[in-house]
Amino acid sequence: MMLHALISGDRPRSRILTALLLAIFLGLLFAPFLFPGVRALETAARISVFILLAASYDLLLGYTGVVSFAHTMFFGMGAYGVGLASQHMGRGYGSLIVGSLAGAALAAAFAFLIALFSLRVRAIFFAMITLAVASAVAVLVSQLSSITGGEDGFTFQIPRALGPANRMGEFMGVQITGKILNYYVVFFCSLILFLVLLRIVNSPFGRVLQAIRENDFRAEAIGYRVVRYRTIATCISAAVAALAGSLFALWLRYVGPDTTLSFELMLDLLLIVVIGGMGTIWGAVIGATLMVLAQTYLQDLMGSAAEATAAIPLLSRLLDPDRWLLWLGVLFILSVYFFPAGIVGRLRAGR
Amino acid sequence: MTEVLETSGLTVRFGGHVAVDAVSCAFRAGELTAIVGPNGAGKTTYFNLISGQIAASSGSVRLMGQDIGRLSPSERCKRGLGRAFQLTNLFPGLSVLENVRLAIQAHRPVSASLFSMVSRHTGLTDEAMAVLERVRLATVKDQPVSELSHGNQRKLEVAMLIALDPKVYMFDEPTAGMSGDEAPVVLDLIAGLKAQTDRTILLVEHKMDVIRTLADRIIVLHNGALVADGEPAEVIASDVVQEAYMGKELTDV
Amino acid sequence: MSDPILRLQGVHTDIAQYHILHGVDLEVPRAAVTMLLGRNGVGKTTTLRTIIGHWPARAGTIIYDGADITGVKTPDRARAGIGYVPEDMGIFSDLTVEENMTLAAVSGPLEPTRRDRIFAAFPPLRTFWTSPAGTLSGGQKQMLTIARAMAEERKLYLIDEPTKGLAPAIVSTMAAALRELKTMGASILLVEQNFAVAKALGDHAAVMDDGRIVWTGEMAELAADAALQDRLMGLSMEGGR
Amino acid sequence: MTDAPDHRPTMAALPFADRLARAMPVLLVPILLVVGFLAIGNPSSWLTLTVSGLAMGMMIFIMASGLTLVFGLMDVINFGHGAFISVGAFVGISVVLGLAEWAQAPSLLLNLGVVLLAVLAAMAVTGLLGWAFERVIVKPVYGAHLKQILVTVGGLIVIEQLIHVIWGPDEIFFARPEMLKGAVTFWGAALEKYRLVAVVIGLVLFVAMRLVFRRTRIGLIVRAGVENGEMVEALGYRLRLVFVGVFIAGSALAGLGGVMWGLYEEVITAGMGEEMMILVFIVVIIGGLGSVEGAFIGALMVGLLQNYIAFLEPKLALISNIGLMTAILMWRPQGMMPVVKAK
Repeated sequence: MMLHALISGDRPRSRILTALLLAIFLGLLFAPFLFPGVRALETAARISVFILLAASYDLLLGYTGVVSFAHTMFFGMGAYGVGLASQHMGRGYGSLIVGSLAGAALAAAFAFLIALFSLRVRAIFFAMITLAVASAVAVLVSQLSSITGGEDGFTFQIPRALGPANRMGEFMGVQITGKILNYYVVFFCSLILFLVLLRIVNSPFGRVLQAIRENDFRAEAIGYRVVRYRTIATCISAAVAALAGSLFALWLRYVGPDTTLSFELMLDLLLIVVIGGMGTIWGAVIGATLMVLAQTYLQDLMGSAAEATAAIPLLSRLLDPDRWLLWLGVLFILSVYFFPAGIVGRLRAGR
Repeated sequence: MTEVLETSGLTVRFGGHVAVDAVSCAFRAGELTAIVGPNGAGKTTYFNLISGQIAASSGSVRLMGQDIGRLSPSERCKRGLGRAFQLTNLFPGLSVLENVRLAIQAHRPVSASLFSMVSRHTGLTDEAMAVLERVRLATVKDQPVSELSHGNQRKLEVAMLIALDPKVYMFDEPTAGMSGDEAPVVLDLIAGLKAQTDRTILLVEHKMDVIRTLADRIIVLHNGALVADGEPAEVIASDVVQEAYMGKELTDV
Repeated sequence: MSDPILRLQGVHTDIAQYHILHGVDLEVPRAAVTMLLGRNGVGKTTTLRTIIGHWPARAGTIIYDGADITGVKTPDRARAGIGYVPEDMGIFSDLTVEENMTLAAVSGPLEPTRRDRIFAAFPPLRTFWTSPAGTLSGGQKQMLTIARAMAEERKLYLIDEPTKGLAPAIVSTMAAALRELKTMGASILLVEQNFAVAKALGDHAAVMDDGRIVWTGEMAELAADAALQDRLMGLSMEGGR
Repeated sequence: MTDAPDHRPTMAALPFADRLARAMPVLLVPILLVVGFLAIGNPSSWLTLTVSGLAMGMMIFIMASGLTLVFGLMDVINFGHGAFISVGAFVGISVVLGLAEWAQAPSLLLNLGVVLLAVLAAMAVTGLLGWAFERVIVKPVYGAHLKQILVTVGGLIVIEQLIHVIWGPDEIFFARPEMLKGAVTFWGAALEKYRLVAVVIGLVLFVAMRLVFRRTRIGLIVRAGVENGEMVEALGYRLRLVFVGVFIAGSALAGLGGVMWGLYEEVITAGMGEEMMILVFIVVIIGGLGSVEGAFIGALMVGLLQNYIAFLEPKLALISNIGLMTAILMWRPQGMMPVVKAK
């Protein structure tokens, strides 16, 4: 019953899916103990953040039917918020909180303005305008290097308790450091925000969003102010993306355009949501986990494959680890055509 | 009897074409008014003007004495104008129950509730089920609308309107495209609504037998203008209606 | 009706999930006006759109001029000699009247004799020859649609409610033009709500109800029988002429 | 019959305000030129900036025209359009680099020959690619905007990655052909030769496009198809063929724009098309989706404004386009010359 409330009654509705989700949850929960090593923890933290980021994007793309290319811009706002606050206010929890909240507020305000201009005309405007605005902001950030550190970004300090230097003894044979503590901050914050999103999509408000996605004309005719609902969804989605950005910055202790603002990141996000399954928050979990794992480990595999085929000119280039986006792009196109409901939709249909 | 809905001098032009031409008409509570006229007479456009899908060039629409001519469709609906569409216009990917529940929650603050679970609002679900029972769709409540038969979609269309519980019901050819045995179900539903005496019902319909049995009053639109208004029998017999429907004799061709 | 220009056999058409035509059987004789009548929403427009190919027929066959065109695409049906005047007129309002006419003459430049005949039938088109069609009045636009159909020799015309929403005087002009089209030897399938026009123009009539043809015969026969009209169309009301 | 035939002309003369509102977008470019002149004050600087602004605007227009037309005709928005820009640049520049001897020879004829070959190669390849793209990527998703956006973005990713596979991961620097280097002085203003060439090519192309649209049957079909494609088919034209033709032509123009932009910047990257797409989208939005004339005016405004602002207030140049877009959308939410669909 308690669990039912936690997941807002939105069951995975497929045995395999349930098993996968449970495995991901437990894997992340016990990551420091199950998979020791810096790289594994790095991957786990990244997965946590990207699940949240993808879920917030799905609120817009899958549930409201609005395509945005500015989601990483909001992500970046949260990250830079924490980074700049920590830099200027000094290391401390206050900086983290102020930075996160300021980032989220700025993101929501920006989302509101963009929505104001584009959503009342046609949905396709929104996609084009967000693309334009996001790229302008990305350029602005790399140009204003005195504030943002430009292309290189900047590192900053977080509370000592969360740093690797803080050693708190051993547990289950694993040395507990501030880094692990930091991981759990990231993990639990992501988890809580994820559950909040899950609740939102299963609330009366969330149903209205789905109705608008299905038939905005009729939604308006039965008394829903479509633009208002779309705008609110855009703002919530942007604010949560910013908070995900804050968590990411906290984990990396660094912000820079490549890790938070780049168009490549935006494409990754699109791939995560579409391949995982649009219109179901669980899709974000599956998609993000797969994506990050692939990014981290598949590239190694491709690297060795490229070496093995080094003699064959074109093939080795196609298998170059840097070209993995090529294969993902192909997978993405196929997925839009043949599995528009993504992995989750596939699993549910095959139940 | 009070006038619930009133249009005065309502006009809309598209380019040079006057689609609705200074229509002044009042609709009273408890009355079912049939709106008839040949194709292209401006009936659906008149509906669109009242429910706000298109903006009038001039004239006013008043609901319960208040001017609603500048409000958005959603705002007009909130104030009590319920509209069903000629072509079925539902939320195809959502379930039947969800469609009706969305209509029920439309005018309640609960729609803005972000952090409560839909399944906890059992009151809404019960109300939706009651409406579905009434239109005999309860057995298909969990089906996605896109999988319903055409007849059931038309019924759901009526159910959405009942769920909105408006002061004014506007039906635009509710039996269009229905087979002979499906239509009576929908007409029965409308007759049932009429029995709730305080409701105002506007009905665009072509089948004269339907009009004769259901309507308290007929208004006739022709080339966008209101050309007749009165008791069904008297209007149907009038010359002006004959002419609107049959056309003038063409003496010179 | 030995060799009709058009024959529909058991045609079913769906629009999205709606099953609109439930097996239409219809023959359109050559060099005559066939009226397609019936209440609103019985499938008259859908029938025309199925014939020109805007909606595909799910079942049944469409034989035009001796050939099965059921699977043929719209442009090829048009090039085979079917002219279509839709209910919404379908004029190109950004283009001038002249450009509309140029486009309508598919196989080559508009012949001067044809143009003059069109000008004679519809004088306003000469006046507004170089104006954007969008600035014409409703009646003038309707003239343009008929004129466009006349821009080129077509064997069969499908015309959807050409007098809809027009003032009585223009209705007469339109009827005269259609009559001229007929004297030029064309076959016409005409959807019309104005029964007087139908009576004045039609040679044959087919009445539809609920996606089927329920009656076919001579127009004169239908026009003379008020009870039949009432039964078929519910058009003629008590006290009708 | 009693009624007089209603054959009187019914076209009312438009009130002055309406006519002004209609002409307004056309007046914006001259207004911008004048305002720029007043703000800059120095005639020779103004002339230099204007030429480079016009050159930039023309190149953006070349890239944008195909995109907006494809949208107008078939309601398809191609987010992968930028990939054609990059491909065009890489193909064209490869030709220039392959014919380095001709390109670096001090002969105008040889230089122009190289450029012409580069342009032809680029347009041929991107045209062909556009044809394949339409068949494989776009055709299955007509009428579904969401899927169109997703799938064409997928196409963009794949083509960009393929550029890396073929030409390697790094950017390519190169020099313009000899005779296109340097500047001419005119009224004390230094005007880069290449920019003048770009302006001329852009103008010629625009005039040619207009002629095609206004004077030829195919142009009429396209214009009519933008308004009501179904009726065009009912008259007997195979709109599908016309559309594929426009898609190919639009892709080829993107390729042409890519070569021109590459020669302008003297460096090409796989991501350049993606960057240009931002400007292209802004231009298409402010022009009004589907309007070629709107895109032309929008492109010139973006080019001029960016150059003027870069001179007046460099920090603002980055956001000048966003500002312009915001201003236009506040004035006309659908863009300057929105295309009205009949349906």
